[in-house]
Amino acid sequence: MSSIQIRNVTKRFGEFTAVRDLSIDIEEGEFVALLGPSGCGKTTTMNMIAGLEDPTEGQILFDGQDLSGLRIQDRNIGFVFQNYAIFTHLSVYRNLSYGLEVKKVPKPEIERRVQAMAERMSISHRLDQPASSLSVNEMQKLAIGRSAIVEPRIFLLDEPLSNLDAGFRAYMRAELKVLQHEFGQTMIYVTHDQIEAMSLADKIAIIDRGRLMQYGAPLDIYNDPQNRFVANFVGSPRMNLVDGELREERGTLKLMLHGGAEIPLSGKVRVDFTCDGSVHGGSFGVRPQDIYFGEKRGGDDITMTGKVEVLERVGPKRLAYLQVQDTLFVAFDDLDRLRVGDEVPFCLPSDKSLAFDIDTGRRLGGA
Amino acid sequence: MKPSPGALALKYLFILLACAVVLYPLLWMVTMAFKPYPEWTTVAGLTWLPQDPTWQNFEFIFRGHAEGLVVSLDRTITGPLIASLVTSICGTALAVVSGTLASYAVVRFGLAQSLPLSVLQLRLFPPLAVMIPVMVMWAFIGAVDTWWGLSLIYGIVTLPFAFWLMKTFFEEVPVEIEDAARVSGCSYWRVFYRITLPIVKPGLATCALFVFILNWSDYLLALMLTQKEWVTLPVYMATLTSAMGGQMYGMKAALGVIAAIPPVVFGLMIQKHLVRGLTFGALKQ
Amino acid sequence: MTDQAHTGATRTIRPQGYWVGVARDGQKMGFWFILPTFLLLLFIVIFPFFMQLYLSVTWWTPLEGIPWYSAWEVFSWFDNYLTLATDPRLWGALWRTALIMIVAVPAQFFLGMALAYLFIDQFPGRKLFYSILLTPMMIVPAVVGLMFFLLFQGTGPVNAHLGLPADFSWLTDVNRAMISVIIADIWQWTPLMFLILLAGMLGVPSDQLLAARLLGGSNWQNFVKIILPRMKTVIIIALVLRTVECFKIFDLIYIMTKGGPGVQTETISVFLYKQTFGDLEWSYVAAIGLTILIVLSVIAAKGLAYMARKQG
Amino acid sequence: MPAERFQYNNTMSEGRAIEGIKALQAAGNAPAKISMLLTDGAIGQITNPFPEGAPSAKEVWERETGIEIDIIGAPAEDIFKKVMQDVTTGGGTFDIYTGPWNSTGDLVSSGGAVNCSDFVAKYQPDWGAPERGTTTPENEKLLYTYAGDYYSFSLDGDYQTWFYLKGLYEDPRVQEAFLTETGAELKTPDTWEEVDRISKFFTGKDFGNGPMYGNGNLMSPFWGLATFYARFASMDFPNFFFFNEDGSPNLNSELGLQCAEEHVRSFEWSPPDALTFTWAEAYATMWNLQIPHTAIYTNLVKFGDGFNPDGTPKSKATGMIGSHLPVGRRFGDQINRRSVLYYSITAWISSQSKHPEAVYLFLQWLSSTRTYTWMAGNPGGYFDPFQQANFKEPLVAQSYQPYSMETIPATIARSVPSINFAGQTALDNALDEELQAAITGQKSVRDAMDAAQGKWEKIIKRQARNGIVEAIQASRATWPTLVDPA
Repeated sequence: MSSIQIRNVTKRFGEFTAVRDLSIDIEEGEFVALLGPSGCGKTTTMNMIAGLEDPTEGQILFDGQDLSGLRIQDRNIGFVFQNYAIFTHLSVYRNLSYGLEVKKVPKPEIERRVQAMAERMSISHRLDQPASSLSVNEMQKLAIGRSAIVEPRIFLLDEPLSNLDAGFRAYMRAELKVLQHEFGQTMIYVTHDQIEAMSLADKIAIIDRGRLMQYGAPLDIYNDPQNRFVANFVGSPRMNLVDGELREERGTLKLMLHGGAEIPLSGKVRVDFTCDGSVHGGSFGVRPQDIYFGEKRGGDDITMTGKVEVLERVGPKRLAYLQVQDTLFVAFDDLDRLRVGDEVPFCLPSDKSLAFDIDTGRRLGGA
Repeated sequence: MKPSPGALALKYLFILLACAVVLYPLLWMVTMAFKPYPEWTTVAGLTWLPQDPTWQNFEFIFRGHAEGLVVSLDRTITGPLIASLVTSICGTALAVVSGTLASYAVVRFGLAQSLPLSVLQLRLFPPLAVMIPVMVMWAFIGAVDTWWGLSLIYGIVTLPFAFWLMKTFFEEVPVEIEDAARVSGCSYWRVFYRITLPIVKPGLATCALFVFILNWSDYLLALMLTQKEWVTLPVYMATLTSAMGGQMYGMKAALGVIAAIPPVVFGLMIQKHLVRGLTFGALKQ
Repeated sequence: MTDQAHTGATRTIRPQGYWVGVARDGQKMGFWFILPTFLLLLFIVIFPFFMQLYLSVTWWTPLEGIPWYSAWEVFSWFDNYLTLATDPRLWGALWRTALIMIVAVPAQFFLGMALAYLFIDQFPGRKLFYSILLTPMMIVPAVVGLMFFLLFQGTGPVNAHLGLPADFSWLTDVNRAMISVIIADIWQWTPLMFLILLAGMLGVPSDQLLAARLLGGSNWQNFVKIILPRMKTVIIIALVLRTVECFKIFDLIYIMTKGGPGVQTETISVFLYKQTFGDLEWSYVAAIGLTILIVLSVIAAKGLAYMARKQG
Repeated sequence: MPAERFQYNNTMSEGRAIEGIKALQAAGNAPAKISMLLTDGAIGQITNPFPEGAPSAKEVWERETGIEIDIIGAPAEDIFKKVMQDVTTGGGTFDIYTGPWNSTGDLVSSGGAVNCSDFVAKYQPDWGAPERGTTTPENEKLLYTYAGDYYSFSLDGDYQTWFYLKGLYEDPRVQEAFLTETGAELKTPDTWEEVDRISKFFTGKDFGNGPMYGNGNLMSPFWGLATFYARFASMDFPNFFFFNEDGSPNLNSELGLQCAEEHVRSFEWSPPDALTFTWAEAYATMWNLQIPHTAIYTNLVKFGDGFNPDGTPKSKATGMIGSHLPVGRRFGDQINRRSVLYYSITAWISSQSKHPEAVYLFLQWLSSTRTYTWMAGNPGGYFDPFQQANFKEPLVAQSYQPYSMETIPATIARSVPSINFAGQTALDNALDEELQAAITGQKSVRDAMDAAQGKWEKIIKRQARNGIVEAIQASRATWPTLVDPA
């Protein structure tokens, strides 16, 4: 079990820069997700942690120690591949025992640990069978068990759930969380699925085009995204993000949206937008569940009127798509009383709305 | 995880050593082809590059005589060169055409499931174990020392390669494409001719080059089934001796260079597919 | 997802005979397609078999002065087969053929394996080195024979480079002639092993290798436990292929030494050639040829049955 | 025709041949082309113009008859394989085969050669003509007939003849060293014992041309048999036959073993590559002054002694070579000097030829004493002189050096035939393999000769029904009885 410090790491492949100046600190025993769209550099980051790739610049420290001189096989890192990389020519037992065998662990010890691990992963009944005969779900368990059995200092998982069918994925998600607690190991987990990340990780590192966008606890990231990318990427359904130009008219600051609509700004969000005088273009963000219909609940909340375009059922609730001029807002119809075509007023809560600089994507004001 | 510089250096050392071993005989032959008589042996000292480079050896084998040489040749390289080309090409055509057709029928129509192995067995036996009957047969049909007689045996002995190579290529053609064509009313022949063949065209070319190399490389069959008109290059090369000089190393080397070029060039062209051909497609790529 | 991701195969393997029984016109075309190959096979199998069977029980040679089909006049029962069983020259030739196989094939295998191992990953110059290393197998064997004939002359470059005197003979020395021939064979055919084994090695999924390394296996352990077992089929193919071809070896030896000195490098093919055209013992050669055909067929059948059982 | 001496008219063998061809042509019985399989080193003698300014033999023939001669070359060691290939496959590629004289028996019994007795009777070649043809009537029989009929056309005289480096032998330094070491005077050897003594002496010595090897005789497979047979024939007085009257071989008899021992031991003094030598490499050793003496084909001199047209010496040995009578063994006050006829290029008419008579006439023309003498002088190939007319011809003497003009006919008179009957190839190969095994040390001499004896007995047994015993007896009758005073 180790802590990991990623210090200003850059990785270039020829002309292409996969990771830029990335710094992340991972505490001992933490479960960290590397989250980002495909091609963002998260897998490269993980490969660098594992030692499969060397950083072009910067360092990766394990408990303050640089392992770059160490061969991969001496690093003691658990790694679960996306397609599990099960040794299909060996039996399940030999798959589990491989990491111990090569370290010359005594036979009885191996036997004991393999049995225990198989028990834990509930694949004991298949121990003697060829690994190639396993189902995908069992392979997943085997892959995790095979890495866990050698008690690695950290545990890396590359999109471990992406090949599973939906039902098993949900089960496995819960299982992973339990396992992480049981092993108590530092785990790093690469995914492009924010829900997985949000539900599993202690901390999430959001990466876009090789850059770290935000690093923090899931809720912090959800509530307090530090830039427009994160705000947009995290949360389901997505946050409403409308872009426009800031204009002061008769003492009222308005965000003039493309297509004619406008949002009069007031309260906290107005303060946010004005804290940097150089900003002219802004992006206004509000999560669908924060939008409400009916009476204004707070003095600074902003009232708008829109036409219900579409109603979409998502679980027990309905999502309403509200058309304001050319701009579309998405909100939860929590009272279940809207009808398509209705012209309805709705409110944007000022203190829960977020302001971003449209040019840099930076969050304005905020906490 | 770059390998350590030491390991890398060792790796290059090994590879360079292997390349040197590979190139050593080749280089000696190639330079020998350009050496005049006094440099043919190392008696006068070992020289890699010809001290006095000359085209004499090539001139001699192409013209039958050369400036400054008493000996002359009754037959120049021209005949054997043409013989090698004609018989290799015709043998290749025979093997590729029959192999292609048969492998298609096996792959698509499931006919003659034992054929693949029977064909393979053909390659198992030493040709010399069946040479006497073959010679008698060839004599009976008047095929000894004819272009078609040699082409026929070439076609037969390289048939296994053509058959298996084409089999692997056909197996890779998605059957859905052919199905689609079938559904739109094409006959089997049309599907084969218009759809499948164009798809496997690169494979066909590979196969043809590969079989050509094999035919071109033959020595034994030509040694036994030709006499004068259709003697091929390797046979001709081995017979180059003279009354006074004994072995004509320089000329032989020149011939060797000429005989070696086509297969090496073609071989490098189809490098990627060589492994399939040599393992009769048993190794999927 | 069964083994697919692990063999790296991305294409779907079509069932043999996909269109079986689809339509009669299809079957008919298939018949015509197979016919040429079938005829060629029959042509080269039927007559030779019976002719050899016939000749092998006579004493007929071309010196007889009667045509071969009248060979019954010198019917000899199984005399040729008896001779064959006790002919020291034949058994010597077989033994030497086996010796070449025993030495050359493993040497080619280990060298090829070592080279293939060096070529698993990318490095600058890989393509060039790869092409150079493949060259020997593409060269006409007769030309290879010539090259090594030139190299191993007393006054050739090998002696000059090794600092040996010009009278240190290779091709005419009892022991060194065989060594020279084997060296030539290794030179020519190691590339083939290299080619096949490398293809097999690259077929081992790289993530499994990585996984093995991450689990702490050393390069050697991973090679033995992960790479080698996965390459089993490829290795068998490579070894069988070379062994079969080695059994037939002729061109190289005939051009380098003509089987000499004495019979020191006389392999079964060279022996048969000399018997056929030198001693003109055709009926004897027929008996040997037929025996070889039968023995090889039995071995092949057994081998294939074994493989089939292994796979099934 | 180049010189008066080679001119012929209708009363001569060549003229009769040309007349015969004309008659055949008139009757529409002649081909447009005759194809000839020929040892590749001999081609030049037929195709190269000689002497200066004159046409080649081929040109003369083609001009006179209009029949083209198509020559296909093959290496001397392998040519008979090609012949048998053509015979057995019925290829019919060639009208004329050439090959070793020894193979006549094999070819005849395989039915590959045309019996020319009728043609000989009809066209009267001058092969045995007194003063011009073969040295003796027996010699004519030996060279041109088989089992009483004419099949072969001799185009060569491969009687192993002794040559030595006269310049070296006469060098006082060498003489003195020899005297000191052996206590005897250095002179050309008369017996094999002396040959071996001289060989032993020269091995490893350096007289200014690098270290020498004492034994220049051919020891290699195929070619080395000639050396063995020559030594073998002289083991007893006057001859030691390869076979007894009843056809049983003499190989592992006491004398046979002794001969084999001596033969194998002489390899100690041979150049190390000797086992790969053909005659050409063996010649080179003498031309480079590496060996003191050798019994070998006579064109050693033709290609290595004398001067090139541009005035340069043909080899280092130019002017240093001499020749002497064959060696033998001393029996009382007599010496049975023996040499052997081995290889000797011989032509046969292929039984598949469609125009045997026309082909016969070409061969008669080519092998008759005038044309042949003319060709023998031509330096372009290795057809060697053997007819009496040859030795009287200045152009031949110029090629083969005057000193050979005496010793070659004398050698012919003392030569035994090597093996020439059906089964010859198998017999020679069997002995050859065993000898090579002994030379290379894989077998003891006794084991080797026992094995060879066994193989020979078996072959004889199998060939008995083809009349091999009769052929052996006939061959014994042709051995010379001439012996010399010591």
